Amino acid sequence: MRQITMAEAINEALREEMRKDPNIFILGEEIGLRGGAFTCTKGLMEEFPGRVLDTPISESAIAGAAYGAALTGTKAVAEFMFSDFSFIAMDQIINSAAKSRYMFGGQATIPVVFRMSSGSGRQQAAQHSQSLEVLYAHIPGLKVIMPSTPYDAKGLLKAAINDYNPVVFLEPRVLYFKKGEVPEQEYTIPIGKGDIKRSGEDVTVVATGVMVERSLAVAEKLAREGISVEVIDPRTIRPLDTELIVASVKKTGRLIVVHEAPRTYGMAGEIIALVMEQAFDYLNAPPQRVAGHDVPIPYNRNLERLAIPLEEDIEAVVRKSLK
Amino acid sequence: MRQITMAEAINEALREEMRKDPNIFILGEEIGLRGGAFTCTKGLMEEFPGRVLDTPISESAIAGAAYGAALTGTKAVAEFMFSDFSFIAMDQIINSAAKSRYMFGGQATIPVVFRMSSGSGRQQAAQHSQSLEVLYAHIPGLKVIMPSTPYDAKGLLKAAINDYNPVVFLEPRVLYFKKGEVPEQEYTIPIGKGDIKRSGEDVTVVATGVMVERSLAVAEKLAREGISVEVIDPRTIRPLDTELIVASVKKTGRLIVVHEAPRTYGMAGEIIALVMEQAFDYLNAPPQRVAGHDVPIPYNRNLERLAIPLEEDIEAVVRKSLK
Amino acid sequence: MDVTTSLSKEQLTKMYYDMWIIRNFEENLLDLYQKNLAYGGMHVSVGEEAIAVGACANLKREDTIVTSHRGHGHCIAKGADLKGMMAELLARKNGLCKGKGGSQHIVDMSVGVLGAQGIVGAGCGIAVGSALSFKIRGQKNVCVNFFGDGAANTGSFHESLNMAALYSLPVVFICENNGYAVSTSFARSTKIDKISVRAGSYGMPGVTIDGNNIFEVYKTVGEAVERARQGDGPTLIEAVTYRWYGHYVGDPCTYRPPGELERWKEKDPILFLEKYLLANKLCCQEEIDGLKAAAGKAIAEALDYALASPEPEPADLFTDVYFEK
Amino acid sequence: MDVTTSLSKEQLTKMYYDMWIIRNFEENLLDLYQKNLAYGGMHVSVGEEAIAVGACANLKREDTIVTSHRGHGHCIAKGADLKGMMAELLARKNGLCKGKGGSQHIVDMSVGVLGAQGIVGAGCGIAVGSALSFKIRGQKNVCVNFFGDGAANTGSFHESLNMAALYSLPVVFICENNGYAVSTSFARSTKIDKISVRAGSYGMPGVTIDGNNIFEVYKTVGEAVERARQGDGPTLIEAVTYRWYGHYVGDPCTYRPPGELERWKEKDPILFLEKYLLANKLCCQEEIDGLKAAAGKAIAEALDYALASPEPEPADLFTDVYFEK
Ligand SMILES: Cc1ncc(C[n+]2csc(CCOP(=O)(O)OP(=O)(O)O)c2C)c(N)n1
Ligand SMILES: Cc1ncc(C[n+]2csc(CCOP(=O)(O)OP(=O)(O)O)c2C)c(N)n1
Ligand SMILES: [Mg+2]
Ligand SMILES: [Mg+2]
Repeated sequence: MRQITMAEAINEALREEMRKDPNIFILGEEIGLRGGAFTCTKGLMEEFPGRVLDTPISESAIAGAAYGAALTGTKAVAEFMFSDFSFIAMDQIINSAAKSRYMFGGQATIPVVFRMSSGSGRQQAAQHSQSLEVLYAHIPGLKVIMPSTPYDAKGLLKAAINDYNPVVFLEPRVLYFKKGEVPEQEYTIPIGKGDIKRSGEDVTVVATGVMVERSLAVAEKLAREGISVEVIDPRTIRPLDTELIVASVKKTGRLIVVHEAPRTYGMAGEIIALVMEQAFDYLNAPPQRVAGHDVPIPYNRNLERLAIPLEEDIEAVVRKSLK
Repeated sequence: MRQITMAEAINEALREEMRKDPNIFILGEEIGLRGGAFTCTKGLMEEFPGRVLDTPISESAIAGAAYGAALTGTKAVAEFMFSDFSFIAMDQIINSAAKSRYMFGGQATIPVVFRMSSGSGRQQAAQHSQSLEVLYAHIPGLKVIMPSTPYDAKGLLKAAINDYNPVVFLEPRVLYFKKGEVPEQEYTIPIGKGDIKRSGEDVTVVATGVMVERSLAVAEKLAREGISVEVIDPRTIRPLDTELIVASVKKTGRLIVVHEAPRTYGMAGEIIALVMEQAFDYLNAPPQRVAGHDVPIPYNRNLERLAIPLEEDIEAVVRKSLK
Repeated sequence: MDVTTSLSKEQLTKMYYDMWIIRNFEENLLDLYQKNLAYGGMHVSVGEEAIAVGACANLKREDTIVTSHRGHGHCIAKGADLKGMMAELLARKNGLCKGKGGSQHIVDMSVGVLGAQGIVGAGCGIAVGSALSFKIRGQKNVCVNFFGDGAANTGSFHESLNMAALYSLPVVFICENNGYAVSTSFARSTKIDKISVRAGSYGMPGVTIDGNNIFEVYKTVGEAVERARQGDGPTLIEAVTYRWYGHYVGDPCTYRPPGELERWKEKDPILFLEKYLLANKLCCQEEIDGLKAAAGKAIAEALDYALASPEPEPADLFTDVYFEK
Repeated sequence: MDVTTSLSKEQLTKMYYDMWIIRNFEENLLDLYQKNLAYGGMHVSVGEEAIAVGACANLKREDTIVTSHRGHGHCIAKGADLKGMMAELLARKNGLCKGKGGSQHIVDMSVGVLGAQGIVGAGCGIAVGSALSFKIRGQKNVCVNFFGDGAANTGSFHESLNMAALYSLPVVFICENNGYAVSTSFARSTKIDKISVRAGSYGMPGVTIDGNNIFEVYKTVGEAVERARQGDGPTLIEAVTYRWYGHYVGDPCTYRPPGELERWKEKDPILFLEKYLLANKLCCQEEIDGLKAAAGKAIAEALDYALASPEPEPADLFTDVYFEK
C-alpha cells in the first residue's frame, strides 16, 4: 500500500473534507501562506480561498472564533502550533466549547476541532514539549484524540471534523514526518474505538502516541523469547475504549500502561482504576505504569531523551510483570 | 477552642504573614476595597497600603505579574475569584511559574500562591463550579493544596506563602462560611502531609475538600453499626502523602477514593494506581471511586446536588467494598 | 436627533414597550431571587435598557447577538422567548436551557441569541466567530456583541477586536460602560477616559455615546450595523450608562458615592422615551399606560408559565453532554 | 541627534563593541546549529542589535529586562555571562540554565536578565511583575520588556500594558517591529500602521522610532527609563527594524519580497555607528578593527569554554524541579 507521512495524512483529511463540505474552514497561525509550521495545511489556502485563515498571534481569539463559528453552524478546525500554546485558549476550549451544549440545554452543536502538535523530542524545552491529553480528557463535553500512525490520523481527523462535538486532536510532533500505510480510498475511523496494534496472550500494554511504536518494538523483541505482548492503542483518550482494554486484560491477566506525559495524575491512573473496577479478579500481577518522569522537558537532547519512556523502560516493566 | 470560618482563617493567614514580612503582597479582582468576593481579604487593604492591589479583569496579567514579582523576590499571592477563571491564567501558571526553576537551571525561586475558590454548590452553573485540581496537580513544578477545614486552610496557606515554589491553593467555595476550630496561637501545616480525619480499621476512605465532611458523616453513621472507617484527607494534592495512604490501606485492605471533580481522569485514578503499585497484595477488595459525574455542573439546584457524590453514594460504596 | 423622524410611531412604541418588558422582567427577578425561586449568579440591567432595545431594533432575525453575564435585556430585545427565559431563570425543565444554564447562559438560537457568557470577555471571540460564519457562508448578516467596561480590559477583547478588524468582519462591539466592574470603578481599572479610543488600536471606528438616549443608540448602532452588513468591517461603540441595582442581586453598593444613583435615575432611559412620546404627541397618557400594563401582563404570563413548568428530572443530569446522532 | 554629544567615546565604543559581540555570537550560532552542536528552537536577531544595545545602555545592573524568544542580543547587552550563554546554547552543564533551558529560556538573574520566553507575549506580564516588585520594595529601578510586533496582538500585551499604566509602574515596553511574525507580515496581522498608537489605549506615551539608529534608541529609551524611574509610569516604544536571517535558523524566507533584505542591509545598525565613529573622528580605522577583533576573540573564548563544558549527567534530569530548603 501507499506510504505517506502523518503530516500528509492530516493534509489529505483536511483537503478531502473541505472539498466535500464548503461549510468547513480552518484557522491558525502560519497555516495559510506558509502551509503550517509542520506542513499539515500545505496547499489548502490556494485551493480554498477564504476558507483558510492566517491569524495574528492570538490563541484565545482563534479558539473563541472557532467556537463561535461552530456554534453558528460553520465547521471550524483551529490549529495550535504547539499544544503548549493552547493554555492561552483553554478558557474558550473548556469554559465555552466543552460546556455549551450542556449549559444551553442541548440547543447547540459545536462542530469544532482543536488540532495541536504534542509532545517532546525536538529539543524545544519545557514550553514547547508538553503532553497535555489529560487536561483535556478530564473535561466532560470534550473528545480527545491522539493518533499514532498516519492511517489513524487521517481516519480520525475526518471523523473529528464531522463530529458535532468539540474535539481536541493531539498530533505527536515527532511522528509528523514518519511514513505509514494509508490507502487511496476514503475511510474514517470511529471516535472512541481503540485498536489492537499487535495481539498477544501474556500481557496487555496500553500505549498512546509515540509510545505505541516503542511498545511494538518491545513486543517484537520479546516475541523472539516467546513472550506474547498485546499492544493496544486507545487512539481516543476520551471517550476511552474501555471494553477493548478490559477484554484484553481479562485475557492476559496483566496490564501495563505507557504514556509520554508525566506519570503523576497521568492517563495511566484512569485506565488502571477502570480495569480494577471491571477486571480486578482477572489480574495476576499489579498493573504497572511506564510514564514520563515528573519533570518539565529539558533542552539538552540526552536529558530530553531520558525524560520519557524508552524501549528499555517498557521492556523492563513487561518482564517484571511476568515474574 | 475558638471557632472561625474558613474565610476568616484565610484572612488571618494572609494578615499574619503580611505583618511579619513586608515583602509579601496580594493582588486580584475585588480583593482590596471590597475585601474579596468571599471576604477572605477583608481589611487587608487598609492595614497594608500599597500591598493589596485591586486589579482590572485581567487574569493573565494578574498571574504574569504575580509570577514576575515572585521571580524577583517579592512574595505574591494572587486571587482568582473562581478557579474557572484561572484558565485564562494557565499559560502564566503552567508555562511560566511551574517550569521556570527547571528551565532556568535552578536560578529562580518562585514564591507565589495562586488562590482560587473551587467547586460547585452555589447554583452558579458550569462556568463557575469546576474542580480543577488534577489539571494543576498533573504539572511538575507546581504544588497543589485543597483544604477541607478552617484549621487546615490557615496552616497550609501560611506554609504556601512561605514556600519558594508556585502553589495552587484551591478553596472549596461552599466551605468559606463554615466554622471550625482554629487556635489563637500561630501554627503552620507542612505541605505534603495528609491528615487522618478519623481512624478506622475496616476500610480506608481518601477524600478531599467538601467530600471530607461527607465521608466523615458516613463513617459516623457506619460506626454505629460497628463498621470502622478510616478517613484520610491528603490536603495536599501534589505532592501527595502516599505513605500515609498506603499505610492505611495496608491496615484496612480496602480503598475508596472520593472527590467532587468528575470521575474520568480524576485524582482517584492516581491514588488507586499508586496503591496498586505499593500495596497490591494487601487489597481485599477492588479499590473504588466515588466521584463527580462526568457532566458539566448544571444550574438547577436539584440537579447540581446530584452531580457530585452524596453521603448516600459514599455509604453505598463503602458497604459494597465490605461485602 | 434627526433619527427620531425616521422612526414610525409603531417602532417607537415597540421600543418603549420592549424597555418595559426588560425592566419588568428583571424587577420580577429581584423578587423571585428573594423568594429563592431564582438563584445563583444573577445580574440585572435595570437602567441600561435603551442600549439593548436601541441596538437590537437594527437587527434582523438572522442577525446574531452575543452577550455577557448581564444579558437578560439583550436577549429580550433580540426576541428570545420570554416564557422560556423566565422558566430558565427559575431553573425549570421548560426553560430555554432546560434549567441547566440559568441567567449566565441564557440562549435562544432560534432568534440568533448565541448565549450569555459567565466568563467576562469571552463573548468578543464568539462574536468574531459568528461574524466569520456569516462571511464564509456569504450571508449578509451581522453579529452584535454586548459587554461591559470591565470586559474591555481582558485579553480576549484585544485579540478579538484586532482579528475582527483584520478580516473586516460584520460585527459591532458595544461596550456598556456603566462605570463599574463589580465594585471597581472604571477609573480604578484603567487610566483612559473613554474605551472608544481603543478602536484606534485596531484600525476600526470608535465612538462614545449616551447609552441612556435610545435615539442615539439606535442611530449609532444602525450606522455601524449597516457598515458591517456592507462588508466594511467592525465598529466599537461605547455606550455610557448606569446599573441601578448594583452588580449582583443583593449587592449593598457601598462603593457608590452618595447621590450618584439618584442623578442617574433622573436619566432613566424609559422615562426619556416616554417624555418624548408624550411631548411630541405620538402617544397620549392612556396609550402609555396601556403599553406599561401590557408589558406587565406579558411578564405575569411568562411567570405563570415558568411557575407551572416542572423541575428537571434526575435523568436530565446526564443528557446534553455530547451531541449524539 | 544631539544625544550623540552626551555620549563619551568610551560609551560609544562600548556600544559598537557590544553590537559586534551580539552579531558574532549569533553568527557563530548559525554555524553551530548547522553542526548540530546547538539545536532546538533558535532565533537570531542579526540586524536588530542597535535596539538591545541602545536600550540597555540606559540600565543599571539592578534594573531588569524580560525578553522574548529572540533574546540573545538583549541578554548580552544587559550583561549576561557570555560563556554561560554559549554553553547553554550548546546544552552544556556549565550553561546558564545547566543545559535545561536553551535559547528560549536564557536567564542570568545576577545581572537582572529575568529570562527569555518561549511563549509569545508572556514577557509583558512578567515585566509588570518585576516593576511591581521594585515599586513594592521602594527600589528606584526599572524593567525593560522586549518583544515583537506579533506579540502586540496577544491578550497578555493588552492586559499587562493596561495594568502597568494603571499602577504607574516603572517599566518600558519596547516592541521590536521587524515586519514579521514568523512568515506573517505585519500588515497581515493587524490593520494599524504603527503599534505605538496602542499606547493610547492605556493612557501611556507611545512613540515609533528607527530601531536601527542606536542614537535614537538610546535617547528614546533613556527618556522613558528616566520617567519610569521617577515614578511617572510606563512607555511603549516601537522600534522599527528587520531580522536578516529569517525567523528561525533554516527559515527559507520565501515570504520576503525581493530586494527587501538588501535594502535593510544597507541600514545595518553596526555600520551606521561605525561610520559615525569614523566620520566624527572618534575612532580611527585601526581602533575599529581592534574592537571587531576583540569581539571576535571574546566569542571564540566563550565558544572554547562552552565546548569544554561537559554535558549534563542523567541525574540532572531530576534536579531543579522544586526548590528545596
Ligand atoms: C474572566 C472573569 N473574571 C472575573 C469574573 C467575575 N465577574 C463577573 S462580572 C464581573 C464584572 C464585569 O464588569 P463589566 O464588564 O463592566 O460588566 P458589568 O457587570 O458592569 O455589566 C466580574 C469581575 C468573571 N465572570 N470572568
Ligand atoms: C503564544 C505563542 N504562540 C505562537 C508561538 C510560535 N511563535 C514563536 S515566535 C512567533 C512569532 C513572533 O513574532 P514577533 O512577536 O513579531 O517576534 P519576532 O520573531 O519577529 O522577533 C510565533 C508565532 C509562540 N511561541 N507562542
Ligand atoms: Mg461595568
Ligand atoms: Mg516580528
